[in-house]
Amino acid sequence: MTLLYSEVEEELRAAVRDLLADRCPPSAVLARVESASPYDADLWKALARDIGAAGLLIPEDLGGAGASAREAAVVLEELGRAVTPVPFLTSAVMATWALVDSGAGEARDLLAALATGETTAALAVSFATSPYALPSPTAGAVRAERGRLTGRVTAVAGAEVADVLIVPASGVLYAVDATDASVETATSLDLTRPVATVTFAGAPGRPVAADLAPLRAALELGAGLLASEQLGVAEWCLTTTLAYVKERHQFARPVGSFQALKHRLADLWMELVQARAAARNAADALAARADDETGGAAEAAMAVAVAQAWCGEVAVHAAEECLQLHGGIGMTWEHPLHLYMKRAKADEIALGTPSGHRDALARLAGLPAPLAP
Amino acid sequence: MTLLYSEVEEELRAAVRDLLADRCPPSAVLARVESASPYDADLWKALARDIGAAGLLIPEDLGGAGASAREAAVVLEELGRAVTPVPFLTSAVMATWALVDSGAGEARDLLAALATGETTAALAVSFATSPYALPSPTAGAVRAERGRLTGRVTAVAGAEVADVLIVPASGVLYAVDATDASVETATSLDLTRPVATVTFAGAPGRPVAADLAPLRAALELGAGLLASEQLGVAEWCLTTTLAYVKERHQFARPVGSFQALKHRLADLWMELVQARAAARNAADALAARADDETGGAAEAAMAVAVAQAWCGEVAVHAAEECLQLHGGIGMTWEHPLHLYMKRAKADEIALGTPSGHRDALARLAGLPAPLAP
Amino acid sequence: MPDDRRDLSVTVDEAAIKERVRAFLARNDPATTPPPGFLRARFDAGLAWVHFPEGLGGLGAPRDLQHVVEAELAGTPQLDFGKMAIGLGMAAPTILAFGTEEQKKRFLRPLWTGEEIWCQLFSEPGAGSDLATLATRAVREGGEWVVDGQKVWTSGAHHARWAILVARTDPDVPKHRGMTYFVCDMHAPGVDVRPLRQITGEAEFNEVFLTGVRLPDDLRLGEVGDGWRVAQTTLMNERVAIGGAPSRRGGGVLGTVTETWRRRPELRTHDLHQRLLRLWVEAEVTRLAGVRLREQLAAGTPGPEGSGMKLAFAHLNQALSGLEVEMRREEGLLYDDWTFRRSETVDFFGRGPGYRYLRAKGNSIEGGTSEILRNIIAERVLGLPAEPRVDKNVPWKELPR
Amino acid sequence: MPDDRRDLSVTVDEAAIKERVRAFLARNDPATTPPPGFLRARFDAGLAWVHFPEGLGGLGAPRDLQHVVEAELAGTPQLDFGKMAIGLGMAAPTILAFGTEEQKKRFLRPLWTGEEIWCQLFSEPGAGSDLATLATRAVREGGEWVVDGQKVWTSGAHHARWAILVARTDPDVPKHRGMTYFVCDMHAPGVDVRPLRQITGEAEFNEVFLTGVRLPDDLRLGEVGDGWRVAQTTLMNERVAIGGAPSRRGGGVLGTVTETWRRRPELRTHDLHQRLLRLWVEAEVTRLAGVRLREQLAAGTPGPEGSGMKLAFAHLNQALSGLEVEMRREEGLLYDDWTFRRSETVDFFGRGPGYRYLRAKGNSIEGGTSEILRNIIAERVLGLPAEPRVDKNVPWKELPR
Repeated sequence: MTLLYSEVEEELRAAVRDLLADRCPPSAVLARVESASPYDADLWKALARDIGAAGLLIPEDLGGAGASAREAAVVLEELGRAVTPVPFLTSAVMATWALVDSGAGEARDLLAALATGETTAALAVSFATSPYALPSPTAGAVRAERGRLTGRVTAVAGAEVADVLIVPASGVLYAVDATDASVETATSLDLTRPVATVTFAGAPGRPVAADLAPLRAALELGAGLLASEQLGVAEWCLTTTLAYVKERHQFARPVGSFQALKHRLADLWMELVQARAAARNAADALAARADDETGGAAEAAMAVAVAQAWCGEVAVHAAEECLQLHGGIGMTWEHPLHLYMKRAKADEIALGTPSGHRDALARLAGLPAPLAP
Repeated sequence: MTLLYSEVEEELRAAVRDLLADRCPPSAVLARVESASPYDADLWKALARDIGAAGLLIPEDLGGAGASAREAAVVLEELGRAVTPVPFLTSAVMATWALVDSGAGEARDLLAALATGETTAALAVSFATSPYALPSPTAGAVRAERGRLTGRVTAVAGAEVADVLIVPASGVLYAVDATDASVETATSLDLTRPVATVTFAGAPGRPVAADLAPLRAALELGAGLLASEQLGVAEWCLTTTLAYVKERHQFARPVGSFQALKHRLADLWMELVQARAAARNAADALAARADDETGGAAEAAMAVAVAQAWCGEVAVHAAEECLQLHGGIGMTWEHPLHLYMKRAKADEIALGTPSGHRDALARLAGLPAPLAP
Repeated sequence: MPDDRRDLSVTVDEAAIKERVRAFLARNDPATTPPPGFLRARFDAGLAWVHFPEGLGGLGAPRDLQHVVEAELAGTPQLDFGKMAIGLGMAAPTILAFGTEEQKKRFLRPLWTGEEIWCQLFSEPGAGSDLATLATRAVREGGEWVVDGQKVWTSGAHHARWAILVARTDPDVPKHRGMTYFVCDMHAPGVDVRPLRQITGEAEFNEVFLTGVRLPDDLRLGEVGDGWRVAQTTLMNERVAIGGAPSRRGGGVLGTVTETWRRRPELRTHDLHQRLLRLWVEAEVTRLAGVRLREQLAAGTPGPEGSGMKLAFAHLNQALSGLEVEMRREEGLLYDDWTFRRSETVDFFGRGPGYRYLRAKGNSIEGGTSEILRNIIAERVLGLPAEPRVDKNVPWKELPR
Repeated sequence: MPDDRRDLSVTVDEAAIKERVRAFLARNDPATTPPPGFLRARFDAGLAWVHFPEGLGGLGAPRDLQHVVEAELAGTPQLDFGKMAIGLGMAAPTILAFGTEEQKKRFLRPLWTGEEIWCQLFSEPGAGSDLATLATRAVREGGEWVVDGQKVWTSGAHHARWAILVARTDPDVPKHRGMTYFVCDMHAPGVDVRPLRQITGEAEFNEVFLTGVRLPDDLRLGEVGDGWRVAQTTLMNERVAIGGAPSRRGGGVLGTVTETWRRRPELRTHDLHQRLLRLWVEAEVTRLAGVRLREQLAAGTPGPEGSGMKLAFAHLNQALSGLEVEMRREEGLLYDDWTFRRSETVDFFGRGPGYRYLRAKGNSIEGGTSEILRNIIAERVLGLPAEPRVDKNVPWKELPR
């Protein structure tokens, strides 16, 4: 176990960062989010092809890179730092992991297609779903009857760029071609990762897992790695704020020389130091868990809950300080920081709120709730 | 209703403040708390005689001043500002009010004695008791059998200077002569208002109220007026800190010119502005309640809970900032500020914690708790 | 003149005002007089703002008698305070304090009736908290001033007939001494108003570009070089106008959150409950502080609590709106409308939680950032020493930027 | 010499050290050698601190091989780190960096064996965060220095044989340039140590009054006037020593609180539960940050996180101990013992919650206030500009105080 970045991880980071600097500067994201296609399909192809991002977590025998949660976390830090509108988290992490965890034949076929980046997938569950409260088999939003799926799922992330939807229905996980479902993008708080309503009206589904355990694993992995995306968002906010307050003058001084601001930024920096340690720890524990099916599960669950309980609030705090310390310019649509604030606030809800993860820790760390009165 | 101070109230404040400045400077308190008698009996006599403090809340026909909670609150602000070791809150507010609220004959006789300040009383309940959870008649710490009281009460404030103890026992309120009980002072966090363990072994009691409603009224009044004491504590802390940071130089500047400190003190000042409004509102609502037995009860309950939920934390915060901004000198026994910190922390627990009062507001303000899972 | 006024104010009491309103209503039936005419007549009767001088919409009466007028005239045509906030709250007191008699006569009546809307040209991209560093130039040419520069955060500029404007007239002296205050003609050539889109999607404010705008010298308010002092009057009135608490317990943004809390038990958690209870208490003590502040103002002992109220409101609105988005979980991922359109008001109640969350971020920036307010409290209320200044005696043109 | 050392450190690897320990143990049986003799022999064998030079308790080996020695010598007589913290953590590295060969030979061995205890005479009542403004004077008289002044917050002064001392030797130059660093003989006439009672009741620290204390010039460490630079070495080592995280999850002050939480269900409330969960998370991410920091140090890329760790610990200890007092309600009104007595250690675990609450307040003051640490992070880590300085080029004696 190490909380540092390996050399391979640093190289991966550099490659992603270079590509994003080139293809996805904040101005480009700002222009894209109001276009008809908020997700950047070309950039996603480039990430899949040049970096192998789409197949990062897919075993090598299925054409993937066979990398671990640690490497995926590094990619997410960079995607967060650039609020990149690509479906890496939703397809290459969450949907992919549900299929990897299942290991069923149909799942393996799909993984081979996902590894190249030609096919993109999404989990058809609300992005607000936490790993701790799965849809129960009987009360799920979608019903399956003889391989035909019917129902409606709201707030699905990454659905409009998915070719395949991975759908929990009647206690089983199905793959459904997106063309057989109706996907309607909702007006979303996060402009760079809008959510959609997905409706199935007797859509044909192919079973990819016999129960919902793979869904739970995918949500846990997603939650754990979301912390790295949140770290990336927070880092951009801190870095951008530091640059601004060093340059912006009021009262004939850089505003960053005013002590009240310096102290707030020092505190924020420490939150990020803690966030980086927590996010790395979650990635590391998830990577170790995958290697060791028997032990490690409790350790990973705790690491994920800690990272989510901390990093979600840190990203929001960083975005809020970024806005406040930019003053008026931070309230304008023209400055990209609102994209980060909206991402940070949506990420705080995604895959369980911080308090949902703290509640999980009450169980995991043995801090029981008050007795009922 | 007004949240301002009346002219009469300002005159009362000036009289108390003058007396305390003369008789009870911080150095005197510091010396006293380590003596055999931490309470200042002479000062208490002077307050009773010169200011009429002991009989402030006692009706005029019983020799008191017939004043209201508003005036008592002003006295408590000053006593808090000087962490004066006198039993005003415990005797002249809480024990007195239990007797006033009862109105029984025996209670009236006792009030006449209390009004002069010759006799001092205390409620024999833990100082941590909140107005929301009275000892139940059957499970109380003290049992009464044919007028004889047996049992033990811990953490009683003001007991060692009390001539008479007002004791809830078996659902009735009794007066017991302190000479018939055993009072053992405990080593207490608050050096200026130590608590004691009171033991009754078949002590003769005279019934002063047929049920515990007067106890509840006394605890509510005590809690509501404690907010004014907390305001006084907080004010001393802020004022003392301001004086210190204006005078203390580091880096060839008054430390009060450093912006990070200025901003913290500005925030603290605002907390005190809110605390003053809340404390005045509680005093005003309690005064109005006494005038209007039918309405006003819910309004007073809410005003008390708000004031306690806010002022308890403000006093602690003010003491903590006072210590931090004094640096090393604040950690020394020699500087009086620790007396304020200990008082503030003990007051936070006294008569219900801030969160206990917030829980009461959940009911009073209609903000129900989560449904049981 | 001053003596006359004092005498008048002694004679105008509540009864006199009620009598005056009765006489006015007898002459001007609100049921039959069209609103503009009714308001013009009300102004002429001295019932616009009773503390203004006679002839300028007032009676030279004590300010706190205004409520008598408002009570007596309830139900009659009223002002559109939203659009007129800057005119009434900021321009009018400044014109009264610094305008010539001609300027007062010309501007105050249509300002008060709402026939002429006002906006404010103060902030600039480079001059926010440090307003005195502003760079918009006004150069004298004969009897006119030629103005060039860029202003920002101007609400209502697209409706406005006039603006209050501060511009630099002497870059060679220290920053506070080289500014002059003008009334800017918003219809003059060279005034270009562009909507400024905000993070909420809409445009509440404008950028105003001033290019060779020519203003006659009689639109100057106060002396040349005295603009900073004149602007202080405007800004003091602005802060008084902003620091208003909801007078109802549980009102404001808190009300929308508690309503959701009560209506949607399935959203409740213990974390949210504890945070909501804390915010409820904070809102209530802030409301009480506001009640106390208004009592102090009425009792003639204005306290310094005003800046603190704005600070507290900004914090509450931000904390409550952030909590609300989180409380709604999945619904918090949605937004109601990103359309780029003009908006005249801050609609905290008609819009969704995402809008409230984003819009409330501006509460700690607009009208004085929370940082500036803390400085003001620390120095002017608590008497803490100023920080070392590096811009005091430096000519404006030599300041680092 | 430097070349020799480098060669040696290349040749000393883990295997060589293990071999050396084996040989040392063969000569000095811990079961039969009395502890002082054992430690002296260990020092002479170069196994005290392996990164120190040969002959001074070390082997000139890489610092991270120390753990090999410690593992191999587990169970043998150990140092009393509590009493020796200042000697080991602060005096030794400073003597090594700035001492003469004679000074190193004289002081390091009894320092390491614990036969001579050290204390620190830096802080003064008037010089806390701004240490460089200190006023204790040292005046040269022939081959001696005469020292007068008052020092404070000196732990262990009553045990100490020696002290590290900074004093002003030239009041006519700016403050950073007029200080000199000494080793102070705590047995010299004129050294008066008085216990300083703290808010906890006990005295962990002392005040030290220096009145005409005469120190020979060979107790000077570094050049005359170079005291600030020498002191920086001491202080950097102090901060490294303080910023240690508990390595166990849920350990430290958190452990005492969670134990009470588990043991006393009747004390639990939802408010306390939510606050405790937040603090548990904060403690855990701080622990992880500490783990990561130690990994960085071991990997040879020291990060700037050290000052942040101290900041985080102070906050955690204060929040947790405050919560604990409140959680205990009635018991929180009590205290264990106010007796004025000396205390050698901070006993966070043996004492009661009131003690923890009060003592933790010092965590954000001692060894650099949280305010100073935030300045350091802001300027040295984040590169934010310094505030305007008013004390840079002013002779010390003219500074306002």
